[in-house]
Amino acid sequence: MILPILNSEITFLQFLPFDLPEPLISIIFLLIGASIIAVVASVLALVGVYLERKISAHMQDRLGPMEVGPHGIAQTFADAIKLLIKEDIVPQDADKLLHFIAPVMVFAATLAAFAVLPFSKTLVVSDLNIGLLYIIAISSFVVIGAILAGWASNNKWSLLGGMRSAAQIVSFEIPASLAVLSVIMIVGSMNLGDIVEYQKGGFFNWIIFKYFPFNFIAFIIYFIASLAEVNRAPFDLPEAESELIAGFHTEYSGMKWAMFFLAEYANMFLVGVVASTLFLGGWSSPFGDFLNSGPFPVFWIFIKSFSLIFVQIWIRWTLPRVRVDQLMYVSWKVLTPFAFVAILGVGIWMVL
Amino acid sequence: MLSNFGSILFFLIFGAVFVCVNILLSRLLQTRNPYPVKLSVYECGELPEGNSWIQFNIRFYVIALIFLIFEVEIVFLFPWAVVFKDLGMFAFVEMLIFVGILLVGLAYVWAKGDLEWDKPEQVPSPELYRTDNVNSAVKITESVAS
Amino acid sequence: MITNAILILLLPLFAFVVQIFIGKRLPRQGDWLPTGAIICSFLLALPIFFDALSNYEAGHVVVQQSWEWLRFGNLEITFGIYVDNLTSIMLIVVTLISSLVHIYSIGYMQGDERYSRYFAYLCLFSFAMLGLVLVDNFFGIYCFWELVGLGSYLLIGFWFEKKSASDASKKAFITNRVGDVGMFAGIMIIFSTLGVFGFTDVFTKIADGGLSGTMLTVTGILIFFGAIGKSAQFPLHVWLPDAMEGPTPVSALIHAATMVAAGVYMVGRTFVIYTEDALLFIAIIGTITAFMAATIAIVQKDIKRVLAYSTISQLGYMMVGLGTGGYTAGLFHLTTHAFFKALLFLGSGSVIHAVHSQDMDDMGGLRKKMPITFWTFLIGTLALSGVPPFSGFWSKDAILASALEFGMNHSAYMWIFVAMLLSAGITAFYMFRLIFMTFTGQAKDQKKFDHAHESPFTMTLPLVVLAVLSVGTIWWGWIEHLLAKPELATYATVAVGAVEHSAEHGNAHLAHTIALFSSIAVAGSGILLAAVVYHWKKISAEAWGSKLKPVYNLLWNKYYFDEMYEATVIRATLWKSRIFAAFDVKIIDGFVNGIATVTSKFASLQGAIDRVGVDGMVNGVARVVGVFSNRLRTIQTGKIQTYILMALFAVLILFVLQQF
Amino acid sequence: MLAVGLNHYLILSAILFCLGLFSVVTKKNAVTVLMGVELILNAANINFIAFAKYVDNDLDGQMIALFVIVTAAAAAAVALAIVLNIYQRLKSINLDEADSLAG
Amino acid sequence: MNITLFDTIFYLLAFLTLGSAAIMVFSKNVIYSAVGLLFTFFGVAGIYVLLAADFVAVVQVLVYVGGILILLLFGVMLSNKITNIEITTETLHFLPASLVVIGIFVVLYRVFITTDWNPVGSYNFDPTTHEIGTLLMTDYLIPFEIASILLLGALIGAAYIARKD
Repeated sequence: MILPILNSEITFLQFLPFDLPEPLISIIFLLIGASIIAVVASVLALVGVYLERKISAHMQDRLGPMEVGPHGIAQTFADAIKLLIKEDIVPQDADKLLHFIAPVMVFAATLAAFAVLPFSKTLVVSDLNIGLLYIIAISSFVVIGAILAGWASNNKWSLLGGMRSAAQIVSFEIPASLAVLSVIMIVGSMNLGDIVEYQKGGFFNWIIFKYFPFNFIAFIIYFIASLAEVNRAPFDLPEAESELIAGFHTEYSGMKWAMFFLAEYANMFLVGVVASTLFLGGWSSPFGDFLNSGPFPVFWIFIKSFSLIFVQIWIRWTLPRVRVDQLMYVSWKVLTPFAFVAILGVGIWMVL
Repeated sequence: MLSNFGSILFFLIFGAVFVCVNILLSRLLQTRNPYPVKLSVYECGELPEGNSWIQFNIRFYVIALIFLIFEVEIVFLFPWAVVFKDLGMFAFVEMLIFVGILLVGLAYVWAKGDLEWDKPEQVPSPELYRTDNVNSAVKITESVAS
Repeated sequence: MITNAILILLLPLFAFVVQIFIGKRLPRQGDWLPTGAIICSFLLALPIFFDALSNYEAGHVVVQQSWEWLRFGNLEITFGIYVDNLTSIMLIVVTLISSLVHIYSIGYMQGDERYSRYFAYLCLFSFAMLGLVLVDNFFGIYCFWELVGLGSYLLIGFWFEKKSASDASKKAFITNRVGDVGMFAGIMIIFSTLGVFGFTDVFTKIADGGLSGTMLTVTGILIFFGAIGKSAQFPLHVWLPDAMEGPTPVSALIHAATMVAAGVYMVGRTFVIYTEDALLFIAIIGTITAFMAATIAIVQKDIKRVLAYSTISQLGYMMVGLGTGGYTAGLFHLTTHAFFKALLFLGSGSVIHAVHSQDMDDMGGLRKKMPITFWTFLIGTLALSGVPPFSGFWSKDAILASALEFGMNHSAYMWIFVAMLLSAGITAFYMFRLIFMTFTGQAKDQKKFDHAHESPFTMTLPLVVLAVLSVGTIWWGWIEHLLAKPELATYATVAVGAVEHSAEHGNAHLAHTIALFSSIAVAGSGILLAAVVYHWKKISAEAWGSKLKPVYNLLWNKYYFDEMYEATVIRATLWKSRIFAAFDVKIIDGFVNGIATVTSKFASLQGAIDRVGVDGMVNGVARVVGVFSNRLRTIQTGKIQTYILMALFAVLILFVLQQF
Repeated sequence: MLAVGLNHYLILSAILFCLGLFSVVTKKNAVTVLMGVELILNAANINFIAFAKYVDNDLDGQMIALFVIVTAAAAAAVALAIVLNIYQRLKSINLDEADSLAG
Repeated sequence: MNITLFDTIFYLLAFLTLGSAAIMVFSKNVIYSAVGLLFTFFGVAGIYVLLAADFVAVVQVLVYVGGILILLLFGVMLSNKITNIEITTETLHFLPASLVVIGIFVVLYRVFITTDWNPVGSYNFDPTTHEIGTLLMTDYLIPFEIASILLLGALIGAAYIARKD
């Protein structure tokens, strides 16, 4: 299943002078597709940053970035360019190689996750049969990246931050996976396309409303867990300025730091999309088949994910930071049990 | 099915390449005059004292351990979930047993207190902070000191 | 009836058991218990006797009851009670005399330190005697035979602190045992051939021909050996005179009435198994014993010894009676002799009790001092020497008649009758010699004479009772019928050829009359001779004694039997034991010591080898192992990796080997 | 290069196996030894799945591989717990020093 | 995708796995070996994909990379006095070990080459999750339950051992 957009380009290559060997063609297609997705991801990340700063400002009754472009739209692009130029300091006797590899892994993993997300019926890079599981698997690369970053910068605070963020992501991955499980039980397949297909019939057909209380709980658990996975909002302990300076990417500056920052927001967006596909019916329109054809699916997926992002940002600037032991308490002693309850509930409901 | 994985592999490589390109690009463009202080390890501005030797408490390992065990549990749960619709009660009961046993493990770990993180010292309760009179402040400092 | 028989048997046993254990603590040291028991046995014996008396046809059995006693696989030894005419008579004899002796010994044994034990032994002896009489099989009779021997041993050696008493009891026991061996052999032959012990079974089997000819004769003689030992017949009579060491009532009971009679009873009981030759043998032995004992009695100084030898000769008489076919005569004499001999012994007992010495030289003129003892003693002597109205005459006369009849039938054996007649005369002579030396004439020892006094009532009562029983007339009439001669034929279930002896029946009457008159004559001359020599002192005993010096010495030394035995049997055994001892010392010890030295030498050698060789080797091995193990230890570095590497190396080698 | 057949995978797993073995045998650091063990297990898994695909052509091999992964996870967990314990006691996880059982 | 691409990818992945495995084995620094191990796991996952075992590949990534490697990294962090970044790990009797290992490799090689596996050689790539699910619930039920007990044991054991006191 290759990107539909790509299909349109085939004609473009027809009239190329020489006949490329077959594999090269597919590679080229992939190259184009990947570059598009990469650009989309980074743009979304920048938009995410922009949104974050604007919304948080408005919440705090201030304007937020206004100078650069109309309402500061170009602000994040300006930041990006600034970071390009900024000096990239590597602390002395830090492990140069690992210092370089860490951001690569983090961003690559996040980007790889985008490949599976279905933006519309056909608009998906690779419609994996085990898409959902793949997303969870890939997110573990981020953990490794965090630890290595913490380690490479030879700074005990950053190492501690890296370890702590790893522990946090790790301990929240369990509730997230369990929450996702109930969805798979209902749909019977891990393919995101199928999941969306299952929720096609309008607002009430969304999984969040099926088997009423349990799936809603599952959605809540998944949303909270994903917040923690992204190290955001109440759980952004590792970057907490008051405690561990900037967490594992204190010693980073310049482009590498940008990569981390970008990865974080891309991850935020990733989580939004996944949550919406799983629970809110992905690209299917809330009004049944009404506005479902043509470009609308993409529109719907963005609407839903941006609304989730808005909630994330909203939570970030309202809730106080959580202490570490409370963090662990939430993940193990609240979310995991409730996730099991959800699975059990759904299971019994389906079996009866 | 192969092509999907192919694209994923490609994405990973592409992601890495994208990052490398950016970093190299920035390396070309950035100004660079490293001097020792700048390169020293950032300690909120203070001079970094002592080496970065920190003795971790075992808490991290236990969390990772529990995560691993539950991760593996989830790995088993996934195929079950996929197949759940077709199998019906029998599979459900089996899974109950499987999850039940592991919940016992969770209960054990929970009971043994491996899940708690080390709580920071208990700060003296807020009313002690009423500084309406001087002696109470003195009292507070003594209680804190003790 | 059966309960009476059992009670008769068990009462003395019960008394013995109680007496032996708690006799001392009973009032009057428990003398009343055994006496009472034996008197009860006597009373119980009376009904059996009257029953036998009322229907005395031959072979009438009053009680026949047997229980299974021992069982060895298929061999079953039964123990039972068999009471017929003969046993009923014997019961009366034994129980009566035993109770009289018990009463007598209450007086006689007064003050003895082992008073209660004496009664216990008496009771044990009576139990054994009753058992011997009542039992119905050979095995039983042999057991009681031994028990009686034990009883006599205990009683003879009662004053065991006296060396002579203990020697006498040992002598008695050993000589009895010698006889018993013969008897045992006889019983074993019977058992081995016939396989049964019971009398009636044995007799029926023999009658059916199970055992016959010379074998039967030999068995008969062997069993008679037991009787020789027990009844002190010719070769084995030496123990009886020495047995006088025991207290006089004991001698009375054992050596007058019961035990010695046991031999005769046994021959009577098993009379049917004796063949002609066996009976002849018995008769010969009987005559020799009778004549020899009588002659020895003449020269005896000790009053009890005289009576002892007279008992031996009278027993010889009984054996001759049985041997010559006079079954009724022999047994009749047994019963009468039991009574008057017991009387004589008890009489001599009271004399000794009074005079405190057994030597007749110290006595004399006791007639006035002890009238009752004298008169009863006189009656006993008259009965013994065969004066007509007394019981002794009838029984002795019957034996002489049967001996004469036998002599007539087998003219070669006439000398038996002559010898018996002669010994009857001698008996009369020495009995009256005794009377005159003790009771009549002057007191030889004045001091003892003054001291002499009549015995107390408990001692004189039995004397009177016995005296009454010694009067012959009460026996007349019914005794022959009771002691009818049993015929083997009666037992034969299979008719065996007519018994050949009926022919001689003719001259029985003739023999009877001759015997009658000759015995009276002989008795009278004996008494007359004794009176002449001892009463009127016309002929001086010492003169004749010196004139016939060699004969006197021979008699005085009891035909030197003791010395002969001493010389032959005892010295031979001593000599043999010395040889064996020497042999043992020199050869065996030598051999053993030799082996000891050899082994010690060999051991030292072996020790050396062991030290050098074995220890050497063992230490060597230990050292080698030590060396190797040290080298091996280095491999054990403790590092896990080295172990894994070694393991892998092994796996590699395995792979490689597996490939090629 | 000839088309990718079963042997290629077997050789690949053999190489991996030997590398893992080498690391287990030579490495002094306990954690590296554990890594070596993981490598060996992966090599085994490759074989399982290769045979499942090429020889049996059914999923049993994959099931076993799945269970091997699970067991490896459990084993690694416990092994590492032990290593940490050694560290707490001997203040170092250099296997050379942990030779108290030397002969 | 044609076959040749398939082979190229195989060789690519093989090179990736073996290279990173070599890094892991021969590197002095433990962290470097950990990263090497990471890429090895990733390479092996790729190979599983080539062997049409997609679920197992993702599980491999999920469990090994997401679980065991993190555990190992934590282990390394917790057990090393990170005095200096460079945590050297000398090797022990290098030579004999290499000889034995090479010997074993040669033997394995011979076995693999000589024996005739009569491979079926089919290239169907259809998704396996559903089938694995059913298999898990039917044929492999017992191992499934035993696995849960194993995990319980491991959890309790490791937790107990690792506990501080």
